[in-house]
Amino acid sequence: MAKELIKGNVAMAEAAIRAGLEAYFGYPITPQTEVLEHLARRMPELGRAFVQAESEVAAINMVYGAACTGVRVMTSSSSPGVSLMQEGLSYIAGTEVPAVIINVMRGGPGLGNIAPAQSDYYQSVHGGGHGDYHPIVLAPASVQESIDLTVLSFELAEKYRNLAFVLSDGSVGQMMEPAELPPMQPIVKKNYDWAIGGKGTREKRILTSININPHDEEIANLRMLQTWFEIKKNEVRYKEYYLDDAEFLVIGFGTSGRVALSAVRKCREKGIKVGLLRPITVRPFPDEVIIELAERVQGILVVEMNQGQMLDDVMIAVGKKVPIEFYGRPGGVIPFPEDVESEIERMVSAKLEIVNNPRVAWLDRMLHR
Amino acid sequence: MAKELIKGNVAMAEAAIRAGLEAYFGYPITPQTEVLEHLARRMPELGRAFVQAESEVAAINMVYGAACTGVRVMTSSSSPGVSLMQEGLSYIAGTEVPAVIINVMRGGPGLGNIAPAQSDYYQSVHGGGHGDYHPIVLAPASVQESIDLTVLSFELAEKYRNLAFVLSDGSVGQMMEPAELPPMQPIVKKNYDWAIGGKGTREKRILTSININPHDEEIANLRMLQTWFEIKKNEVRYKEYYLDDAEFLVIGFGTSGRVALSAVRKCREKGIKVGLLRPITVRPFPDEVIIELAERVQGILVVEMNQGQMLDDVMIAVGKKVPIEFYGRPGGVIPFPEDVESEIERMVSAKLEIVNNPRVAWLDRMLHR
Amino acid sequence: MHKEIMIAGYGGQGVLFAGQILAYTAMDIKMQVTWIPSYGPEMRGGTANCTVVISDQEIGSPQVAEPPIAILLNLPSYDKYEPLIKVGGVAVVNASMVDRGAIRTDIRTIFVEASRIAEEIGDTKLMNMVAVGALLAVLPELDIKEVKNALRLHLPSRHHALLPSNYLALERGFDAAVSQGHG
Amino acid sequence: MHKEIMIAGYGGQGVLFAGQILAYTAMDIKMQVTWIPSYGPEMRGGTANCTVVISDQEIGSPQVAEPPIAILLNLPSYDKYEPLIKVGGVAVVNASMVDRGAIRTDIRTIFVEASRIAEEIGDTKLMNMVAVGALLAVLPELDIKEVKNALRLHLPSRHHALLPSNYLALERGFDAAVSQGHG
Amino acid sequence: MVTIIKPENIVYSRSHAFTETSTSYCPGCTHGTAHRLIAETLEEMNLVDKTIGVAPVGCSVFAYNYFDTDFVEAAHGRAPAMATGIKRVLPDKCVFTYQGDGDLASIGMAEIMHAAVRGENISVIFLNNAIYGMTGGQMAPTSLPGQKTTSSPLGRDVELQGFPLRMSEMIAKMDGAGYVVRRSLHDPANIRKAKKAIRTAFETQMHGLGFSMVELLSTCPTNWGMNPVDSCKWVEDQMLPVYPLGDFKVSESVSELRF
Amino acid sequence: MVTIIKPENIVYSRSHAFTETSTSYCPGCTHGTAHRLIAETLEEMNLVDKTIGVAPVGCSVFAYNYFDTDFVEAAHGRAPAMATGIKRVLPDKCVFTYQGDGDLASIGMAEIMHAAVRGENISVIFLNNAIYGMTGGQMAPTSLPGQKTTSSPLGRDVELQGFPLRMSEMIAKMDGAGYVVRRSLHDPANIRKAKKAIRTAFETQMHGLGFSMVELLSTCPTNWGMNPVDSCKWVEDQMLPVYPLGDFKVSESVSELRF
Amino acid sequence: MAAIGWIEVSDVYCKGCELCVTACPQAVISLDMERLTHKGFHPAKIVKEGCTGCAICAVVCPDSAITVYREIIKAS
Amino acid sequence: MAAIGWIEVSDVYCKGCELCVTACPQAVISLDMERLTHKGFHPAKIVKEGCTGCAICAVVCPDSAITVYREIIKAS
Ligand SMILES: Cc1ncc(C[n+]2csc(CCOP(=O)(O)OP(=O)(O)O)c2C)c(N)n1
Ligand SMILES: Cc1ncc(C[n+]2csc(CCOP(=O)(O)OP(=O)(O)O)c2C)c(N)n1
Ligand code: SF4
Ligand code: SF4
Ligand code: SF4
Ligand code: SF4
Ligand code: SF4
Ligand code: SF4
Ligand SMILES: [Mg+2]
Ligand SMILES: [Mg+2]
Repeated sequence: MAKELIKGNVAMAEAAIRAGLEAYFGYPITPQTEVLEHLARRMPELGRAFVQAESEVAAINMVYGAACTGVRVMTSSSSPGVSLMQEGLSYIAGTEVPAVIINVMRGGPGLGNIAPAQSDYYQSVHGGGHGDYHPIVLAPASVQESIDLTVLSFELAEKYRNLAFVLSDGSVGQMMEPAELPPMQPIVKKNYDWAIGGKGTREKRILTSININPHDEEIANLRMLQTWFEIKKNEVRYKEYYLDDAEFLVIGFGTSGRVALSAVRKCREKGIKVGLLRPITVRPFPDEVIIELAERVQGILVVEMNQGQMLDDVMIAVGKKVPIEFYGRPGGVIPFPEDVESEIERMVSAKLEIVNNPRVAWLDRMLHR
Repeated sequence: MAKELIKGNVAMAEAAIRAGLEAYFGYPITPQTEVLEHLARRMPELGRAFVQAESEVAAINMVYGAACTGVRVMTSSSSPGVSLMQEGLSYIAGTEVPAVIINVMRGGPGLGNIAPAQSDYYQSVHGGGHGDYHPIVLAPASVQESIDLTVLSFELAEKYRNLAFVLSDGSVGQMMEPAELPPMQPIVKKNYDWAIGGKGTREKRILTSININPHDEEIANLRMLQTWFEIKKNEVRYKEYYLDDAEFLVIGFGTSGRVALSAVRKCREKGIKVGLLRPITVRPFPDEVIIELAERVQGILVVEMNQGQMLDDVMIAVGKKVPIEFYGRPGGVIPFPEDVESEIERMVSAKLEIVNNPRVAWLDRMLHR
Repeated sequence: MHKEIMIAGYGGQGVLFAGQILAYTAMDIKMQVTWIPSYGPEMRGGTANCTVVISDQEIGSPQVAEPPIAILLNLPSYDKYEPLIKVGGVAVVNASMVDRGAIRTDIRTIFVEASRIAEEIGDTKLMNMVAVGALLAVLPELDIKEVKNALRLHLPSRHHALLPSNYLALERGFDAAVSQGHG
Repeated sequence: MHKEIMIAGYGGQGVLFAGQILAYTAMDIKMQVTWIPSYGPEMRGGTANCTVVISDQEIGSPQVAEPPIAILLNLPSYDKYEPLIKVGGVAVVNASMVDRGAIRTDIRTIFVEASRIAEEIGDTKLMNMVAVGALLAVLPELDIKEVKNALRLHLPSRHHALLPSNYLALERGFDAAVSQGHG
Repeated sequence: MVTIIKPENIVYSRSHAFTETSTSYCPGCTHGTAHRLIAETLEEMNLVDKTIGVAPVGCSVFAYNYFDTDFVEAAHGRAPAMATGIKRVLPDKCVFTYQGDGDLASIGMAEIMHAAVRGENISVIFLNNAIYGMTGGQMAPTSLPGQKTTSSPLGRDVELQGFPLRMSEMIAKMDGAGYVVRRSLHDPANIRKAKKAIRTAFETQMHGLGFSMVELLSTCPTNWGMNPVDSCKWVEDQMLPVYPLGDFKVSESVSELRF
Repeated sequence: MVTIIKPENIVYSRSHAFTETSTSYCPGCTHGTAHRLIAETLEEMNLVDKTIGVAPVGCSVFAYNYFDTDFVEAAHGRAPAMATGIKRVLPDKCVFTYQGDGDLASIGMAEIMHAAVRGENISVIFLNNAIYGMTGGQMAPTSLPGQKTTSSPLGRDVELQGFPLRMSEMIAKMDGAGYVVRRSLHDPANIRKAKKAIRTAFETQMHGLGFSMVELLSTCPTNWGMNPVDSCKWVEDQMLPVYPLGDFKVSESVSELRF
Repeated sequence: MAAIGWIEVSDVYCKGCELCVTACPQAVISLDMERLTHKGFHPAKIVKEGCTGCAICAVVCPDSAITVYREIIKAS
Repeated sequence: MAAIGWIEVSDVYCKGCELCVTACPQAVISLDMERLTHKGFHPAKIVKEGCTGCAICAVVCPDSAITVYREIIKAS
């Protein structure tokens, strides 16, 4: 297929269709609405299910229902809408049925604004819903990745009977870039041995998230964690840039990783030996490669569009082995490459120390800009 | 006041009343319902506001409304219900109005069961709602603490215009213990300079979580983080047991911390030099004392009723300086002191290593019990 | 001192109150105490149980894996909990609702015709107090006088007319146990 | 090569499309390109802007703090963005809707009577293409032929009747800039 | 007598649409009666193999154990949304929700209203017992004025706690609703009528005639603090005046159904 | 002419219940008209000092900037819950919500219904413009059959996308509702009637007579793709038949109000 | 032509709620106070002659515990 | 007795929506195509004599942009 100039949101929607999306349930919210609008047109014309739900609460529970039948199903929203889905998400996770959720993040907390942000990292990655569960979370940094990761999210969700998030943001969602859509996949009727759909001639099936006996629930919990470790073993994905000889490491996902790349390039041009790690799967988190890199760099700069959320996962991975610096732009602000560039330069020239909380110095710098 | 034998849930409800609770909005859910039921009787007889809301979504938004007027207001729920509140919680945080939320945690994910659990730690402590925000989270381990921390939660919420959670569980909530209730505080009409209530002769006021301009939202975010660091400086609370000469450290909060205490005692009786740290404020997390303790112990055992959530905060604090072991009972199971005791003995006698993820070995042990 | 007592039976047999009265007694004599019920999603007359822990130091866990002491008021409870009792422990069993003997030989089992005795006193509802009385025979830490005291102090005054029969039930249970050589 | 172009004006002035046509052109000549609009909560005819980044390597940020190149189609946009343009940059300004001269002296400003020229061609909507044409005079990386090509390839075929006038608009804008000594 | 115990003489026996599991309902609770009517209807209509039930959160949370059909368990109040998700991808199957009054009329208000207004082609069996059974007897939106519950200990005060919600009447107002009726389970005659209504609801669905709902007045002996027989009487004396039985919406096409 | 420009000759001027901020609404959008009626009513009733407004999420999200009263900003759909929280602790104040049709009838369905059934003593101004304005023109539950929106690009198909929701008719069914009417903002006569209704709603509240709601048919020139004048015509021609104006509930005590 | 009937009550399902007892038009059902089911309920049973097999008991039984038999006796 | 009227349109609020133009029973209002407000709208203004001060324009103006004056002229 040839490349087209396509908007991130539309790209995810069309990619989902081509990956065999059979049902979509969603509710409008900026900056995600194009996903819903594209599917409002395309799904009915393909004879597939589309419902503009009455709310995000309803949407996620429609997803839950459809997911129980074993079809490829998805919803999309943006931050406040995803907060409303937390109960439903926990139910889906507890029932172990596959579903894809797109979150095109915006500035928060509260109503905040509609600008791009990354402050739902914790919510998505460590569970905004109750109970222990472990969603797969994929973070695209470009329109092409939005496409590829949407397709992948369906595959992973199904393979592991798990939630898969595409954790995008207003920038990637609203941006147009040349990108190539995958060919249309035929919809294959899968006969999952767990899906419901009328018992026909087989035994009846039940899908539920209840284990009224705590010991059964514990066993279910442990089984799900086992699956999670399997996912962690197989599915970690990330991108490396200029890491071979890097003395300093920048880590950023999605848009901030992308912005950081420009900065890293500029620094390389200036001869600074800095490299970039951009996690694609923010969950499973690429901690092993970070642990490895921490052995050989002198400092790590974590760049995020929030107050330091992935930062914690980096800190867990690294331990207090290498100084970790933080640069974050919360509330809907996108850092410009120049900003990150000067942060890198600061890191390279400063006498770095291993501190307990890199946010403290960062806040101080931000307040005294 | 004399001690009475009182149930954890009822104790929190009555303590809230005595602390000057002026409005309660909630929805029934086991194992929390006694809070609502107690207040259903008491609030109207005191001429205070009580509404059984149509849902947890409505309840938290009623709380939001009342909080904007500057009164002491509270809701209570259990895990699935708290998931439904995530959007509202993020709004309250973003508007910087004080509110108290009681979560009597139960087994999850999904509908799970109604047994005691601690698997909403991440949700409460690191934000299950969208956007960056930083609630205060207090974890009682006894009925007396349920009382004391409920009272404290109102004070802290108001002092910092923040969310304050009392993070209890089905065990503490359902348990009766002798405890002393505080005297009835008179309700004081506060004239906060931010509260709404009809402008009267002053300038109009607006309470909102919107900052449509990302740069304003960033400033608001940074200001809230600054407040948070203030909270962190002033309000860390924890309990220490047998730490003076401890060679091994157990860390557990709430019920699991309490159970661990029995185990630690038994081990002390056997001559094992083990001590316990029980965080009272799980947020702000007592990381400084842990960092300090990590300097002098040979191993740390984190005990939780989940798959390892606070564990991450311990790992961040410790930073791979000391081996960390994990013992968790997810899904509604309460560990018995004997279980923890044998975990301590295992830790003490094993050749401990610093590992990247203590959950791996733990899961292995659990699966091969 | 550290005593862990489980009480189990049908809902409606006064299981929870029996536990509470032990807890009140312990509280009044300035012991540490916890009481915790099983609470089920089915509030519908299934089995009920509660656990009381009495101790002279801070109580770690209100729940107990293997209770050393149990009051078992009906057959399903006896079937379910007999195997769990700690070796060397003691079970007080309502013989009126149990039609079998003890299986465990490594615990002491006190069979008391609690329901029958309660009926004799004139109120089958006092069965729980008969069983508690029997337990007191082997639980010297809680004096029967203190338990009566606790009843008087903590039973809502509108029920005070029932105090004498409650006292009697305690005594009859106590005597029944003693007469079997327990205590 | 790395060009960052901001286009701003009223909603309805074809701001977004002008940016897209530059993006299409870049894509067709196998450059890397991003286009991103400002999207507001108020979808109601306020100002609109978009940013196009064209580069020969992976583009880091689709957003630009200080655009080196800007097309500013009305006075509010000119007022707002003139101060932000990078030193040494260039601004194409729709002189028909701006009644003041340049303040900045450290950038090159090209005033084009884009609205008037579009009117002359017979369709005021072509104003955006006139401005784009003017920009092309100072953006040799994008050949006007390629832009025309892109129009032909990416304008939905139901609008193809409008191609000639679009071409003309581009040319007239280009010429206007050149005639002022730019390019 | 015993001579008549032979298969050919059976005039009534337990429905084959049930599993063998006995329910966890309290003695005399008419949740069981409602289940029986559903089971019999599914069996009669030959729908057991193609039905997917959606269980609520409430005393009937374990409904999935009792019916011999595929079943899912919804989040509290969200059964209509979950059913929508299922029905949209399996339009030929029979999809029904079974919901209590707290579930449907309180927390699930938005979902039931919107399923109805969308004309979602599902059937809803709505058990109105004027109380939250499962959580131990709190006030429901359907509790009667003055009714004492654990969260209205002095009796529901309509000024502070609102008025009983008549869901059937409201839902009937919606164009998407094909069949909306209220029946009661308190005596044999009413139980028979309830069964007829359940049949009509499922027929409505299987003929694609839109949203169908049968509201069933039901007892909660445990939380009402009455024996089962008195509970039935309470339905008759106290609930019927507030919740009149009747057909609130029978669309033309539904009224033409013959079965 | 200019000689008549003197204060004593003013027969109409901008309400003092407004701030000086000009609205962000599109030209000709009748959200502004509704605001004006509210402002004038608050001023006339002397309520400016004791009113708390609750703004929704929708085009009117910034309503708090326009009125010179205390204001809070609710989460999408939850304004009635937030208003409940405020009113319960400040029962003597005037608390009103201002909500769009997506806000009130879609995501906020449960909250509005329950505020009404509780007889919550608040006033709700409900702007029905048959579309999601703020997010750029998606279908609302109130969109008309066949109406083209960005999420019903071929026109609302009632079979798949449901039927228009008539909120006033439904809410009027509830015992807690004191005053529920529908008015329109498409011409001067109707605007005058709308104002009267808003006045009655606030009077209902201030007299403690229960829940009051005024549904206002409103335009969205931008997302309907029409100029303001045609939009008013569209309200008249297309919306009125689906949303008849009228008084759906005027409780006895409200009908006796004199002001 | 008369009908004679009989009912069988399943111990597995019967919860002794007495709804059938009250509903039986012939008043031939009572709870069996001699027996407890394994769940601990006194089950219903026919205690008198006169059952007509009308199945009203089964219609009210919430636990589907009753099987009803009926034989039409031709008037001789 | 006749009334003469006048309106003043605020540049700050008027958005040139033309609702007043259509609504004025005397048809005396038009948009001023010569002028743009600072927000870029052509504001409304009285363009003819005949305003009666009926205030209908103000009633329909969504932006509260119009102030209406009226003077009663006693029939001489
Ligand atoms: C989100 C959430 N909130 C609350 C609960 C607790 N809860 C379980 S069932 C129930 C109410 C049940 O009442 P109803 O729907 O009337 O069913 P019934 O038990 O009376 O049949 C509640 C509040 C829950 N499980 N989930
Ligand atoms: C939880 C949540 N979901 C979705 C949105 C996005 N959103 C903002 S306004 C709106 C709809 C507005 O429509 P309506 O209520 O009809 O108001 P109008 O703009 O038409 O006046 C939506 C869906 C949001 N802000 N929050
Ligand atoms: S609690 Fe009530 S509704 Fe629930 S099973 Fe028992 S009687 Fe039925
Ligand atoms: S988008 Fe529609 S509703 Fe919103 S302000 Fe513009 S015209 Fe009004
Ligand atoms: S079949 Fe009829 S007569 Fe026989 S026991 Fe049942 S109700 Fe009575
Ligand atoms: S109605 Fe059914 S459950 Fe109740 S007593 Fe009769 S047979 Fe038993
Ligand atoms: S006051 Fe009346 S006559 Fe005068 S301009 Fe306005 S509408 Fe026209
Ligand atoms: S109605 Fe108001 S805003 Fe519209 S043109 Fe007239 S004065 Fe201007
Ligand atoms: Mg109920
Ligand atoms: Mg609208």
